[in-house]
Amino acid sequence: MAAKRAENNPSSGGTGVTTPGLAAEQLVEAFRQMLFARNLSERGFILQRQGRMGTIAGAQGQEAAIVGSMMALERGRDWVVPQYRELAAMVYHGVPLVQIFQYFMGAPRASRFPAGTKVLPIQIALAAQLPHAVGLGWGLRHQGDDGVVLVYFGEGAASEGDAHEAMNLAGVRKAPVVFMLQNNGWAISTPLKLQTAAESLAARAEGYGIAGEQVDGNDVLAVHEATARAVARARAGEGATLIEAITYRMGPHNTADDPTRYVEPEAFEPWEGMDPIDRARERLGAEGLLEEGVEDELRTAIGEEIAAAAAAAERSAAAGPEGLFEEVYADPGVRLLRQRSELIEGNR
Amino acid sequence: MAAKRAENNPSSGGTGVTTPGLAAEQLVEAFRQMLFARNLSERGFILQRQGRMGTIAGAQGQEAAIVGSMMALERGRDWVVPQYRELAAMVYHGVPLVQIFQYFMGAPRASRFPAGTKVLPIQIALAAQLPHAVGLGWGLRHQGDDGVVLVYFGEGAASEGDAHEAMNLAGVRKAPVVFMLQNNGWAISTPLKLQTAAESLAARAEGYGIAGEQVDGNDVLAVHEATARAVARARAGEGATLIEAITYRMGPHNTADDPTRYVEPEAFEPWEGMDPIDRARERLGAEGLLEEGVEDELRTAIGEEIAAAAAAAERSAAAGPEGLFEEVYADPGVRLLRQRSELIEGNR
Amino acid sequence: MTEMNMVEAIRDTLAAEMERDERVIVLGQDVGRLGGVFRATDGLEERFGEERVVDMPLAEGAIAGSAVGLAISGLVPVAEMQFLGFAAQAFHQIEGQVARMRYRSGGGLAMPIVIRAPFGGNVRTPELHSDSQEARYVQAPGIKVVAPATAADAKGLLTQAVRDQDPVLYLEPLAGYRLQRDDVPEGEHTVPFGKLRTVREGADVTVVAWSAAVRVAEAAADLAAAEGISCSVVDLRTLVPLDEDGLAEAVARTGRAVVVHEAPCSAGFGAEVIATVQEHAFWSLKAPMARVTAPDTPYPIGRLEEHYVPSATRVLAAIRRTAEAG
Amino acid sequence: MTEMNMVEAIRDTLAAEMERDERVIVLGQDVGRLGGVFRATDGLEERFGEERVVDMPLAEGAIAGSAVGLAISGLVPVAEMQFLGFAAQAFHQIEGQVARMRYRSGGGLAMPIVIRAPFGGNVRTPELHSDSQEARYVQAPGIKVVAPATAADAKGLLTQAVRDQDPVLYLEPLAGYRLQRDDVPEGEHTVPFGKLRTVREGADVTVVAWSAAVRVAEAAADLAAAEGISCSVVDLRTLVPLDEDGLAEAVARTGRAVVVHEAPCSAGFGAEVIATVQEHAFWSLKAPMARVTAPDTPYPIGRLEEHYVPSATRVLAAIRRTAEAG
Ligand SMILES: Cc1ncc(C[n+]2csc(CCOP(=O)(O)OP(=O)(O)O)c2C)c(N)n1
Ligand SMILES: Cc1ncc(C[n+]2csc(CCOP(=O)(O)OP(=O)(O)O)c2C)c(N)n1
Ligand SMILES: [Mg+2]
Ligand SMILES: [Mg+2]
Repeated sequence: MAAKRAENNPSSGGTGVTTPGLAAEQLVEAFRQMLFARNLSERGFILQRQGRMGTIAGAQGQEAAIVGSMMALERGRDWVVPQYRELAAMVYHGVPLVQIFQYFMGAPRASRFPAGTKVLPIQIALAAQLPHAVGLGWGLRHQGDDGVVLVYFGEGAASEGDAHEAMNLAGVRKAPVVFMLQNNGWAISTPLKLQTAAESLAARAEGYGIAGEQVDGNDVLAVHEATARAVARARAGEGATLIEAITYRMGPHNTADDPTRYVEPEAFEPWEGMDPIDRARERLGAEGLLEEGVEDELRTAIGEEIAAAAAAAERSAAAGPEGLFEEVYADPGVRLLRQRSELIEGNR
Repeated sequence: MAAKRAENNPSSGGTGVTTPGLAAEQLVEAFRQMLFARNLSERGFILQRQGRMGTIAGAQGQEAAIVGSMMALERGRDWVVPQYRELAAMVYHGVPLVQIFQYFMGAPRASRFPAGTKVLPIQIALAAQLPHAVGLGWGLRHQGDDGVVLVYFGEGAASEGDAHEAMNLAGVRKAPVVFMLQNNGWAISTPLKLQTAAESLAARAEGYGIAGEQVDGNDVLAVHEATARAVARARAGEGATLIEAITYRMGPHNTADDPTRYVEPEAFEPWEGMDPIDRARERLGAEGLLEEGVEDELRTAIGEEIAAAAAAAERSAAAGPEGLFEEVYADPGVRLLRQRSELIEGNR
Repeated sequence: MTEMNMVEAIRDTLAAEMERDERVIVLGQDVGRLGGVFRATDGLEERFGEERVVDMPLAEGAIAGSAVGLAISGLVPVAEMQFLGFAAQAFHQIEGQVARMRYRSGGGLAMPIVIRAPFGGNVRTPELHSDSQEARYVQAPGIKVVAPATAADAKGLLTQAVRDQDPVLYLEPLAGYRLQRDDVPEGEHTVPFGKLRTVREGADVTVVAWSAAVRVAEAAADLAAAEGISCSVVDLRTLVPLDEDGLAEAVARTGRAVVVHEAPCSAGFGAEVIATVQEHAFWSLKAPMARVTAPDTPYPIGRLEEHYVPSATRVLAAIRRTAEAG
Repeated sequence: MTEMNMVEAIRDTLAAEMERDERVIVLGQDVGRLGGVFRATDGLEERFGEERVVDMPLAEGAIAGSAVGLAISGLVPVAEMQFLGFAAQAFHQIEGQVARMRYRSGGGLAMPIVIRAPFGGNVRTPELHSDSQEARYVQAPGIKVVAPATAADAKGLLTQAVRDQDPVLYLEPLAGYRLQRDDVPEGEHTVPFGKLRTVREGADVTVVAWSAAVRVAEAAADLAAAEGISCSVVDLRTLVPLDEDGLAEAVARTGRAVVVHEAPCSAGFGAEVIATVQEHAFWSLKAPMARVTAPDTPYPIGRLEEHYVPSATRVLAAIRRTAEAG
């Protein structure tokens, strides 16, 4: 299975896939979700700058890759395993928005999602979530559940041994997993050319006996279509797919990063005019799906929703030291309970 | 760079590459080396059965892959990084045979090779030697040394994260490394189909931006040729190559293994008549390079050399407890020295 | 009661738990057709099929890491690391993921995972196969660390481990696999975590050990008895959770202690035993507690291991010193 | 003397060592153009070029593993792990390869490798970034473990580490990176391994710490002094090699000890400190030695870290208890 090349990323100079994969109203919803993702990133940065939240990584520039893929899953049936930029996908698949903010505000239990939510918590060791996704998909199939697992990772994370071990295992076990590799050109300050000499990361699929394809990651329809194909394949028992979504990080790595230290301005040039939101808006306009004023309404509603969730998260209770001991073990044992009471008393 | 397919492994039913890569006398030497490798394995098994040596893994069936590749290096200029079946390559590149036996007899310092020997010790964690090989090649080039590093590993080890990380790094740094993947069909009892769903492991090269090729691993000339090409490429600064030598483990995994527990007899059938030594002999015969009686002479001489080395190794001194403390640190410090004297006294 | 060795006890327990609960699946290198390099899973694939007894690709990280996902899917994975030394390849998954997923998810995701791994010396393996590295897992909050010394405990603790809602690193002493046979209760048998086993009672010195070192401790206690020194021997059984009260009491009764383990001395679990005892029973101590351990050097090649692994003679010497001190 | 913070001291030392010895090369994630996420390598790439200051692919195993090969080729690699918590991904290479290659090769292959890694809490990082995991490296014979607490020691110990023939894990306290400025000797300055630093002398209780905990110990000692309890404070500086004589003497002088560290309690290096002291100075002990550590739980999210990381208040409470006991 050779990897397909995207025809429409800046380096190959194309102009976008035209096959429609989303019905008209879904397309509007995808646009709304992209606006939501953008606003969430922007709000996160503001709150962090105001000292109201911890470090956060934004999705600016990657909204099409995230939204196009997340919408190819069925909610309540399929699973999402995030890296850390895919907050919109987590929310779309059932994580309460307030918990997203609680997480970045450092509140305990923020990653305990409502029962039945098919989303794993953010975990921070790059690529370590990939074998989890494979085990999860394998386990679902073992139990006759036809859910599919969509796991996100970056081109940096793809260099980790875990990525290799996971994709190879997925091949052997024909696990129903979609590996969504967002190649945004950077791992913090490390550019793609120092990350790998490969011309295509999707090409790795062949070495694992799974399907692989490159897609224009800034075209929400193209991403949706590729993911939908991969989900169908996985659902049908045909195994995993590696999708390399070629995209670009339009902002800093995260709130702690200062890209002017390492990015030459030229690096951004080929990506000018590739903003996935602009591209989606154009498409909607061309197809007559976005009436005058609708975008403003969407933006206002999204802004309010996000502001309300952030405010609610800030109101959530302060955490006492007993929080340290919660859910470390189902059954903590005498020693930990003694440490708990000593620590709580020692702090009084 | 797409991987070339071998035309002549049993699964594709070919009959062997015919391009000569070794001059006539080198071909005889290759044959001798293969006999040596075979004898060394057989002797190892006997000594282990007699309780005179520890566990050892034989090279039976893989002599062409080992000898063909090791002879494509220049002695004293290039480096060998073994997995554990490549004892013949270690000896060819300067490790005294007696030290090989000392290693398996559990003698201390058996892996301290004479100064200038460009061979790394056997290390047991699968695939962990691969990043060493990359660092070594990179470091040589950094210092203007044009040596090439040949590193061996199995198709089982290839599933480890270290293999991925190493090959990707080799691509980025254009390290002068030849990754010699001996695909012998088994990792202890685990057959290839449970190891990976990939049809070609050489295909992984593309995902790292290095050259990749499959070769008939039981054809010493084909292996030599492929390796020589890869060495030339590396020497010229064109970077690394992954060679997948398709071969077959003709014996048990090691002296502790009982393959009748897991191998169906049919598994061996396609490999009957593929013994690399038989194939080399045929070729030598066809080219009139092996006179009557020469093989017997070679076998006798090899047998004597190996027996003498084994005997010498057995005569090497018994190890006292101070051996535990040797070369743990260049500068052990007070605590370790105290432990040393306590342990030695405690044992008196 | 049936007499069996530890490998047999482990195998039978795995079979019984797989029979009882179809969510239990076994995965690891060579655990299927071969039945494991030590035969601890012998016959399981034949009986439960290759969907429940799974030969894995050679990647320890993927074994531990996929176990996390299998557990989330609702299964109970029992993963084998072929040797504890190679669990280092999966260390990031074990300490960062297996051990923390419950905590990370605020209790939303339980991790009923068992990771079985043989370890320990005196069996003439190549490097890395015999390393005793239990302490590093004790420093990974969220996982329990269990180390049976007898076949009966192997059964009781493994049964508990499979049923436990928390991840368990279950350490099997290579040297005890076949050597030692003892009586194992038939039918259901669980041993609770966090309760040490008093192997014998004695008046003068308390010897503390776990896993293969328990036998060494017993042998040393025999030798000491012949010299008129009466030893208690306790087997900790589980390092996490630690029976700190039981431990402190056992040492307090004699006021003297010798801790024995195969791992190197520095920052080995013996240090924790000593620190815990002096925190809880300082005033009853009559002499410095001694450690008999490997030196701070890598596990050596074959000819040296007799010097490296604590022997009954070395333990006896420490018992003597400790009995006489003060 | 120049006043500088720890990041500056580290950066200057790296530059000086690279200047002195062209075999020294720096590698790690984002160490080049960016100068490291904490700027510890800032300016080095510009000065020494991208062949000597190398941005590596995102694979910790390959960073540690290639360092082994670089060392064999004749170079002196100084590798950065972006955070100690992510060195777990390279753990098999660090403990199984970096630490053992000299031993494995019978001294034929030296491993003059430095692995730098920031760690420690109170800086509100996401999970895994702040974990204190020094003890697990102490249990990996063959590597030295160094943990400076001041900018001057950061310089002196790093200089020593780069020149040392043995591999060194060099731990940098995140909290101390910028916070703390102190006088750093100009020019050549090395601090030998295995010699603790007496931060202050006192009569009643000896407080033992390393890395960021030293400042906490000092603050607690100030509070104790105000209550009339006089504390010694010692900074171990290097855990391997451990200055066991210096440590035993420092505790023997007061007969009372409190050990402070950020890692979880069980099997943390504090246990080793206590075990070592009671082995060497048992008869001078007047009270049980206390540990002030994190609990046996994962490093928590932001809002909880003030409860998790030992504070001067908690250390003071332990000092009081220890001073009063007996
Ligand atoms: C194992 C590990 N190593 C290092 C880090 C620190 N780190 C956080 S994000 C990042 C870069 C990730 O790049 P990539 O995978 O391409 O994702 P992106 O940020 O571009 O979305 C690094 C090095 C980490 N979190 N985990
Ligand atoms: C990291 C690691 N895991 C497990 C083992 C145990 N082990 C030794 S050899 C082997 C199989 C290796 O298979 P392969 O790489 O194909 O090499 P081959 O033996 O076929 O030459 C295994 C699992 C090991 N040595 N190292
Ligand atoms: Mg990226
Ligand atoms: Mg093999």
